[in-house]
Amino acid sequence: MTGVLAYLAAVWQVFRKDIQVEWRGRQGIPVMLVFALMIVFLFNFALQLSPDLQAGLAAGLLWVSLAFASTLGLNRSISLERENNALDGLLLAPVDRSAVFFGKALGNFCFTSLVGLLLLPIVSLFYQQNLLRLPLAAVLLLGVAAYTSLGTLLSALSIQARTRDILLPVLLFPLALPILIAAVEATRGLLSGQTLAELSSWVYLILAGALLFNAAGLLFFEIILEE
Amino acid sequence: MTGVLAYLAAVWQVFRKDIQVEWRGRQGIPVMLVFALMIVFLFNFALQLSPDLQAGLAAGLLWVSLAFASTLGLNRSISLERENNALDGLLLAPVDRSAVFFGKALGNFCFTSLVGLLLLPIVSLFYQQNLLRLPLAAVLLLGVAAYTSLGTLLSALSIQARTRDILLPVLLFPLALPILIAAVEATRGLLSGQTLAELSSWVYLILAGALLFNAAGLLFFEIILEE
Amino acid sequence: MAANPTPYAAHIDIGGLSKRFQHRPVLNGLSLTLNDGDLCILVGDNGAGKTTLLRILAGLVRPSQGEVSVCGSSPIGNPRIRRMIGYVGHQPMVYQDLTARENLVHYARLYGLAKGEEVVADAIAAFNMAGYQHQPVRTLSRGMQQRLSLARATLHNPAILLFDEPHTGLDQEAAAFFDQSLRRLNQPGRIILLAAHRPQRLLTVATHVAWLREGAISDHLPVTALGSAPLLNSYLQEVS
Amino acid sequence: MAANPTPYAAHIDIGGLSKRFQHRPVLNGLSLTLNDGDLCILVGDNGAGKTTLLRILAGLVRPSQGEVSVCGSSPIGNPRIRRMIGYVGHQPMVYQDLTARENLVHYARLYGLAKGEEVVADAIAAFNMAGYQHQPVRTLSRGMQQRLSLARATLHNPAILLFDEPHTGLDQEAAAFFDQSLRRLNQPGRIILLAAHRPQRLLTVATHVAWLREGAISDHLPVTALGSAPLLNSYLQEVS
Amino acid sequence: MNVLKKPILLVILDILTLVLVPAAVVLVVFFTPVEAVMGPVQKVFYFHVSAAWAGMLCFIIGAVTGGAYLLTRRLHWDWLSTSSIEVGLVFALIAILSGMIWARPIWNTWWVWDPRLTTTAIMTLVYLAYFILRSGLNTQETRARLGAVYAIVAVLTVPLTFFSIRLFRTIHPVVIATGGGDGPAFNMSPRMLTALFASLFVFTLMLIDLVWHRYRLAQLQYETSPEVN
Ligand code: HEM
Ligand SMILES: Nc1ncnc2c1ncn2[C@@H]1O[C@H](COP(=O)(O)OP(=O)(O)OP(=O)(O)O)[C@@H](O)[C@H]1O
Ligand SMILES: Nc1ncnc2c1ncn2[C@@H]1O[C@H](COP(=O)(O)OP(=O)(O)OP(=O)(O)O)[C@@H](O)[C@H]1O
Ligand SMILES: [Mg+2]
Ligand SMILES: [Mg+2]
Repeated sequence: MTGVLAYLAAVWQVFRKDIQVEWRGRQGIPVMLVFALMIVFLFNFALQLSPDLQAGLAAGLLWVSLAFASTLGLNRSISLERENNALDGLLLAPVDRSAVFFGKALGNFCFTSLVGLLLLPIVSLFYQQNLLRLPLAAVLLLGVAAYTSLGTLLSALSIQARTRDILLPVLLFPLALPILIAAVEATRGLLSGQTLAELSSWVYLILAGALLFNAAGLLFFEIILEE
Repeated sequence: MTGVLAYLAAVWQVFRKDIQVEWRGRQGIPVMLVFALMIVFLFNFALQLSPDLQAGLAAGLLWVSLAFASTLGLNRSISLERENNALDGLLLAPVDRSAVFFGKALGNFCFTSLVGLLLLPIVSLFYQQNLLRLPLAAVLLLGVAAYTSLGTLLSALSIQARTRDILLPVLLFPLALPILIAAVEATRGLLSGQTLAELSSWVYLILAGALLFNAAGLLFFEIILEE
Repeated sequence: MAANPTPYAAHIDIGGLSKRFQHRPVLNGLSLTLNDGDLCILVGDNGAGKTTLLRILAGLVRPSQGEVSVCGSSPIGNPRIRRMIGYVGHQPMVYQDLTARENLVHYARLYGLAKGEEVVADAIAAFNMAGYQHQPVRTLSRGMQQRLSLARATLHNPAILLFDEPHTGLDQEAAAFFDQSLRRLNQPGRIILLAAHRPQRLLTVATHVAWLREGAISDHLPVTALGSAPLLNSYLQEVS
Repeated sequence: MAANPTPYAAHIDIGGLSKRFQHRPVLNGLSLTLNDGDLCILVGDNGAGKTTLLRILAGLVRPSQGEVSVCGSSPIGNPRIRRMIGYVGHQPMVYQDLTARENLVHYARLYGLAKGEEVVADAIAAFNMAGYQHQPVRTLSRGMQQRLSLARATLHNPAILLFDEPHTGLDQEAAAFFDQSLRRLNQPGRIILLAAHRPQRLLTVATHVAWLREGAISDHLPVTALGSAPLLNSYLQEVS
Repeated sequence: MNVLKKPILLVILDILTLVLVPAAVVLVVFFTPVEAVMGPVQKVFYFHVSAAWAGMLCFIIGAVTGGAYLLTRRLHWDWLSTSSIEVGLVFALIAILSGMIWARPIWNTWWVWDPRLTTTAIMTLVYLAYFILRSGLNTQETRARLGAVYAIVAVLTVPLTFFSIRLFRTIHPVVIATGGGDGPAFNMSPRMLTALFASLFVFTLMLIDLVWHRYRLAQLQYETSPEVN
């Protein structure tokens, strides 16, 4: 019992420290948000998406921009640990390394989902769709949970490579693609009036991803981080 | 005269060192290429672009994926200088700092345009368009030159910020958008059978960008890099 | 930094330890035993493998071969053992954007220290960091960061202390204070292993000296017995 | 490292130099003149501003106020002056992925050294780096990186040498070699300014000592005159 | 301290602005004709155009004063530069919001992906990024120096936004054009023109007033709070 409490305390402490750093700089979230907005605009322009098509696109653009923005957040979250070898400090601490994983993943989840929730009204406005619905927010949170836990795992892999600054997206995108597709499909379905129940297969897919990736973090984070 | 030669020698030496690092790791260019391809696929999936539409999209996707991939390269190019404070070493050297700018920009130009040229046949294949044409390659090189020189300039800004790892795209994308749009338009025009002469206004826009951004580098790099 | 940090005796036992990077062996069949109460100075040329050895003992690097036991268990993947280790490396291992104090509080919480705030306040006072405790680490000078790193590593009063060139960047006053702390820290229930290049100043504090040469410990003897090892003695005295 | 590196005399003149970070003054009306042939040791507590002063002299940091002249010009934005400066900082300033030798060759080319390859080969031999000259810097130990940094800074035989705690991480042999080099480097036509925390070993080599205190140079005198400055003398001797 | 004292010129400007802004509202509401096709919504026009104008002017001032900082290295110029960019950002947002309010009844949507609208939005993002950049930098001097460089490069988006209606095909009308755009424009009566120029003038006054206040705030911030960063 005290073991579980100590474990949760460790998760909480890792998470809390990330919040503290973010609060100190107040940079990560604005950067992510602006980046997401930028992608929405960039694509519209560069791909000259035709107006009639745009309704169906809202879901796709929401997730693509969120995925990119989230990658920035993931990168920052791990590069924070790299400077001054702060990660070694975490590794020295008498806490399970999987607790470090969950702490980092929790932080990433919070930042990305905050950005996602802020995106909803904005995308609603620009694409004449009402994305401000509860089931949609639920799908968003679930999708972000799956994406960021995978991302946290892979970011720990990527910083050990020589190209650490740029490797993460290359590792993350292809592996996250099923999750992203499922999330886009579920969102699109919700927008076209289907209920969550009708879209349950997509939702289960995302849920399975979230569980799997967190399990992978639990199992492999220790192995990934030893030198 | 010897002044000019020494200047060019410095540009060449900065450039050569970047090539050397890239050659040693053989990592940057593959990562960029894979990332660009990934974006092409990701968008196809996530945005469910309809097949009949795809023809017109080839130009947009080419440039969007190239822009993202290039950002990775730009980030790596500058983070190389940051580790171990290698940048200070460059700043101490008895060379004009604008020579450092041109050296770095040249390196970035080469890497990104290599990736761009490699993308041409691949995108051709996937979108049933022949992108392997000389004028198109010319537009590609010109667009990349403008984009990477702006990127080099901004990357030197971004590393001085606390969020250095993630700031570059937020600074770069909106400012580069005009160039990207012009490049997309020119490419699209070429694909739909227009000649370069007919598209001259776009080409001039890109050219103006390339000149302006290089001039900005010449003028401001010294100022940007002093502490 | 109270007395007797662990209920049982501190102990380090290394047998046949090898570490290769690529194929190049850095440590090659190294054996070393440190007993409760030892304050052992680790000397050796640049690139001898001191940092590698300390990182292996801290559980940060997995050995290629051989046995490493810290208080009876391997330090790899063992939070209970990690709890007993304090390690000061070449890097300060702190967060640039947090202040000195916030970093210490973070570590205190991570180690689950009961009176975290108090311990941190003590450490700040001890290492004379009060003047800049609220500055972000980013803005601290090298010596200030080194003090912070020392404070961090000793915060949880560990039984095993691993110091990698701890005097780096410290000014006279801080270095003297650190030497005194060493004297205070060196008690039953604790082992201190300290890598240093100019250990002369420490010879009055230390109990043992170990010489890392060609991947193994070529000499390991009490400071009092230094006279009987002319080679090591001359190595230590080379320049003073 | 041949004789007389510059046709004219080396000279450093600092007048009323201030440097503030935010509002906090670090240097505050500092004045210091160094003349041709000086080897001046800069001492001061952690956070006194030694690194800041050296970086300003190297042209890496712009002062908030005051005059800094190195051989007659400001070091900021002046490649001709930069050519005459060699600076060793807390970081090695080399590329991780290149080997030690490649880094040196890169610098030799950047400085447009005529016999680059030769100079590099000499430096590698001098700093005893032959054994690992083909290893990427990433894999070098701290002391090895410091040697590389020293080699890099002296490669172009500069008239002004700025060393920030150059002994950091060097083993006995390398430190002794560096002290000898200092003796050799200290000639007419050159100024050496060296920040150190434990300068005792250097007092036989140095010509001057400067004490940085509260943002200004409180004492600046020849080593031979140290006897007449009891405060500085006791600061230097505090612990030995 | 001396900075606390409000300059007399600023007081006059305050009063002028306070009087003239309501006057402009009154002028627009009561003295301009109701446009035939669009009805009363069209009255947004005067403020829409004025806000867009004021925003762009601010960005240009920001670039020019940024350049002045780089030349002189006096922090005053930087305060002026950030102040005008901050005020410009507010005006740009007003232009977008008022445009959206106008668009809703006449284009039947809040937003269309039209080049003028998109470039305006992107210009806004460019200047949002300016503040993100600044907030990530650690000292006054770096903020000033890099902010100035960025402001100068960023000002390129201003002419681009301005001329976007000429570069691209768009449904957003061209007014100041000599050749005229293809968009659905309306004919301006002399009274409309007068009101437009009046509100342009008032917005310009307001801009100067706001920038001045923001400048004083920056100055006070510098003098009073030695922000430990
Ligand atoms: C820098 C940015 C902008 C400038 C300089 C600008 C300028 C103008 C001008 C001069 C007109 C009057 C045209 C005429 O009467 O012929 C106008 C009309 C209009 N603008 Fe803007 N505008 C800007 C941005 C926007 C934005 C961002 C929006 C929407 C969100 C917008 C929505 C409109 C609408 C709906 C009209 C009326 C169109 C009509 O008469 O059919 N504008 N704008
Ligand atoms: N990641 C690595 N990859 C390859 N070789 C490495 C790596 N890390 C260390 N080495 C090599 O291991 C050897 C020992 O390094 P280590 O850092 O342990 O030396 P050290 O005794 O601490 O030296 P110093 O006194 O200079 O700090 C060196 O030859 C170094 O090149
Ligand atoms: N970027 C910065 N921002 C704010 N303060 C800084 C910055 N860099 C240095 N300082 C402050 O300037 C002071 C002097 O720092 P400096 O590194 O010059 O000291 P030092 O004499 O080299 O100390 P040490 O002996 O520890 O290396 C310190 O108080 C430090 O906190
Ligand atoms: Mg070491
Ligand atoms: Mg220092």
